[in-house]
Amino acid sequence: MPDPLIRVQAEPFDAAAESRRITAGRTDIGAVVTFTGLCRSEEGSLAALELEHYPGMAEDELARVAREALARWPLQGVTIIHRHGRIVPGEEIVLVVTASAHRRAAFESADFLMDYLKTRAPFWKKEHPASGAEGGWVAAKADDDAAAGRW
Amino acid sequence: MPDPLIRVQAEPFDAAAESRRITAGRTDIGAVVTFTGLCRSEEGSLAALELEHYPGMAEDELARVAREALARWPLQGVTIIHRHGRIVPGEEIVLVVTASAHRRAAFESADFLMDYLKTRAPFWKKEHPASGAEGGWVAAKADDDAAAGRW
Amino acid sequence: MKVLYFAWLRERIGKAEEDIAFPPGTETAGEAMAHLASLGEEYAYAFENPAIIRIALDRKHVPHETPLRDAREMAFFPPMTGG
Amino acid sequence: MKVLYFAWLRERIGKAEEDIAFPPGTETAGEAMAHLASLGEEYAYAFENPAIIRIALDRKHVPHETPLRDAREMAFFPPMTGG
Repeated sequence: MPDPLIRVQAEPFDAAAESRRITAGRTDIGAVVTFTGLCRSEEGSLAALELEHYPGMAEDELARVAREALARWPLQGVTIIHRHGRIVPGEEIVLVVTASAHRRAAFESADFLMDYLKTRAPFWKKEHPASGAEGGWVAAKADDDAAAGRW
Repeated sequence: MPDPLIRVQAEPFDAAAESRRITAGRTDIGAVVTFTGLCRSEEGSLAALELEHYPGMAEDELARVAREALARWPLQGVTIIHRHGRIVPGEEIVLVVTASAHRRAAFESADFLMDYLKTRAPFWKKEHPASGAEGGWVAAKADDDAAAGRW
Repeated sequence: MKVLYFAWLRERIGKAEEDIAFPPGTETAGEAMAHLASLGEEYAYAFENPAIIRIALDRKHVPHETPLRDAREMAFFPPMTGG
Repeated sequence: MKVLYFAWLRERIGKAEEDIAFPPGTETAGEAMAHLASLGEEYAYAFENPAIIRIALDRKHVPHETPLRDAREMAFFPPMTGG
């Protein structure tokens, strides 16, 4: 079973480089799925997101969900990168990459990882409105819990 | 509804560039899923795949499945690139990119596109064994039809 | 009509395309296939299992019982294995 | 014990972390939260709806009824909104 690659960082990431890091020099991978989550402007109403996290626990929980995916699907690679700090609309927030011999395992595990990290990884989003008004914390969505419950 | 980008080509593609082409300058996209299908060596037994296609119809069918995805999910972009000709293990065969405000639409539509193009797009794979023996045509899999039947 | 063959159909027949004048009374794609199967040993071999052959008329998938009408291009091929 | 607060809990309490000596008899994470809620107005406000607060002991999610035992770090936070 491969070790997952987990990173929690303020800097942007390079999805293509992460995908290449998994596939480089290998000929046993048939399917790579990447999921990139981006910050939306909500029709111009949002100036930025501030992503707070629990250092240490954030990495631990991402590693935990990655190991769970590795136990459930035959995967040749898993990468999760989650940014923290200030992120403006159009920028990337989170990256999940899964690689497998077969497409079903790659799709399902990437989908699972996004659902699970949404409900388990200790990150919190605060919205800074474009209006300059005081920002508010994003409320957790019941349908994120429902999505995680599918697995 | 955006126009899908469809390409059938012998040349390799750049998944990252295709993803950027969809997201560049936009702040209304929250989720991008890329699926890359790669040629496996089958534990060293395969020297190369030869991908035959039906020029004209291949492009038409990929456009048709892309338009079907656009009709079924709220997507801000769909790209499908399928290579033909000789492809060696480790090389990429097919790329699907979907972009949406929300992750569920991006995941489901990419999964749908791969299932559908496998059973509808006129491409045929011939295996050239590493042994130098005469190659054989890959048989269609019943579970690909079953996968497409999910939608 | 312009007729195309792909993959092992092309290999068995030994050509990728040809022009065929189907006999009067050839109404459907399946009947056209049955005529082709009668053109010689290589055709009989290519079409030995007609049920698995896929047919496209003017670059659209069609069931075997589809009328030819004024189609200009017909293609025969095995189940697809792209992706 | 080292106690951490995140997101709006941190903002309401006005600090990110502190050391707390819980009174004897504080057995569970939920009881520790009830003690914190008694420490002043800002704490009462932060913990006004205890049912929605998530708790981690030594960086692992735990139910409120989990015994503290020899945990060294406890964190309180709202439902997560990452991803």
